[in-house]
Amino acid sequence: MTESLFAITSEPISVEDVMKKVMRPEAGAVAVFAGTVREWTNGKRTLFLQYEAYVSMAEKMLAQIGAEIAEQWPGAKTAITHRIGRLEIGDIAVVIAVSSPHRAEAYEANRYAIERIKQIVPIWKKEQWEDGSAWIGDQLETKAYPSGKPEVNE
Amino acid sequence: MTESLFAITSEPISVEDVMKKVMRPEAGAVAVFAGTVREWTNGKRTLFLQYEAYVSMAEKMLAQIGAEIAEQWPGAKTAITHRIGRLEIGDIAVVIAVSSPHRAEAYEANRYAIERIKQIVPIWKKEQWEDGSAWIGDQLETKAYPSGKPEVNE
Amino acid sequence: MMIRLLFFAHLGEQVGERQVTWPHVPDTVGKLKEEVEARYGLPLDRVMTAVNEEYARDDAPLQPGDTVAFIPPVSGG
Amino acid sequence: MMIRLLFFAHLGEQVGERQVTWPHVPDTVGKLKEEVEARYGLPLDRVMTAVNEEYARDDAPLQPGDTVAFIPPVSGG
Repeated sequence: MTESLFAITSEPISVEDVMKKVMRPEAGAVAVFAGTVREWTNGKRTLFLQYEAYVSMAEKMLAQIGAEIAEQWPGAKTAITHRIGRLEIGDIAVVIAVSSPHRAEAYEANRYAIERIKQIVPIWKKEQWEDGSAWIGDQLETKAYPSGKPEVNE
Repeated sequence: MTESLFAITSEPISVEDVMKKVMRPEAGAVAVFAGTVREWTNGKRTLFLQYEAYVSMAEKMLAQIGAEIAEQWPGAKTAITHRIGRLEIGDIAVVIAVSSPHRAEAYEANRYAIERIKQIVPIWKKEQWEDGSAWIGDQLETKAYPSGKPEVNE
Repeated sequence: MMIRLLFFAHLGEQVGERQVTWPHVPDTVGKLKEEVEARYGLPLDRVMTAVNEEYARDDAPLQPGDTVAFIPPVSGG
Repeated sequence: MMIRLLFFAHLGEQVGERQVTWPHVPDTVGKLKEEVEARYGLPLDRVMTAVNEEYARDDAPLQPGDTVAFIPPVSGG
């Protein structure tokens, strides 16, 4: 597994490897989020997923999220790994680990990270259902962007 | 490692083992919290910690927290393991894993769990500092209970 | 006609034992606390009590064979 | 004097290629989007654009050698 704090990989993700990147003596709390492939969504059965990324830009955007967190929650350290390629039901698609001296920041920063991933990181998933497939993101089953597009830093 | 969802152990905790207890096809999100032994607190250096538990009651109280979560966030599944005995800096003292169909509940329920642990689960830590030791909980450096005592279900 | 007492954390150190057999059965948890405070010189005002692994209030009754645990403010996590 | 275009997700499937060399350099991202919409019959109104791996607005200028990525609403996580 890569040593980088922010990585896109086509291999299964080890949660403990991602956690270890942020654990340190000055941190008393580590919040981890794992997004997994869910079988049922709104009564529709998923068979498997295909994730695609603009890898080089996606890693830069993950690092940007880490920098935003360090600015907003000083003392917090972030590592994120996102998997791409074909994922089966139950597979882990993304792991976010945030360590901090106290727990409140770890939870808050972790949740910030997943929301930002869904706004700015160029990764797409294609659902394979029993009765067809579709790229998610411009389909009816996803949320619309409040402003019509993700927020761009200007 | 024990198969039980709610466990007190004197062995090192495997985060992935705790996570696996709650992962399932209908869950798309797993939030995990790991509490680790921090070296510095308010400028004071910890050398190591000693945790003691009323084991049988602590496991019951952890299970009660899991039941409270299932009631408050239907669809959420919880596993908690707390370690006791001597822990070194960086060691994991507690792991809480909550899976749920969507991420908001997983985060919220996980945070609820750690707050409840600190209210009702009979576990105590003794800090070993460079210049002495003390049981935490009735010391000045800890918060007082808002009501003078943990909330009792009546 | 006796009950079993458990002392945790600093209480165990102050009493010098973690388990004590109490030779009679006070009517309530509150009465027992007064007796224990007097016997060991321990202030128990910030200490919770559990009877048979359930938190109990001072007016909870006691039965022979009960296990009563004295639980200082907890600090797990 | 050319730029490189990248198409992701359903755009890549609709264009039939994920990378395209564009033979001239429009003044702005907005102009390029109009040309690409006309060439491939793709609506790009909900599509973000990145120039050299940074999100760019429609009024951002283009230079020879730039890589322009068309980024449909993302769905990672």
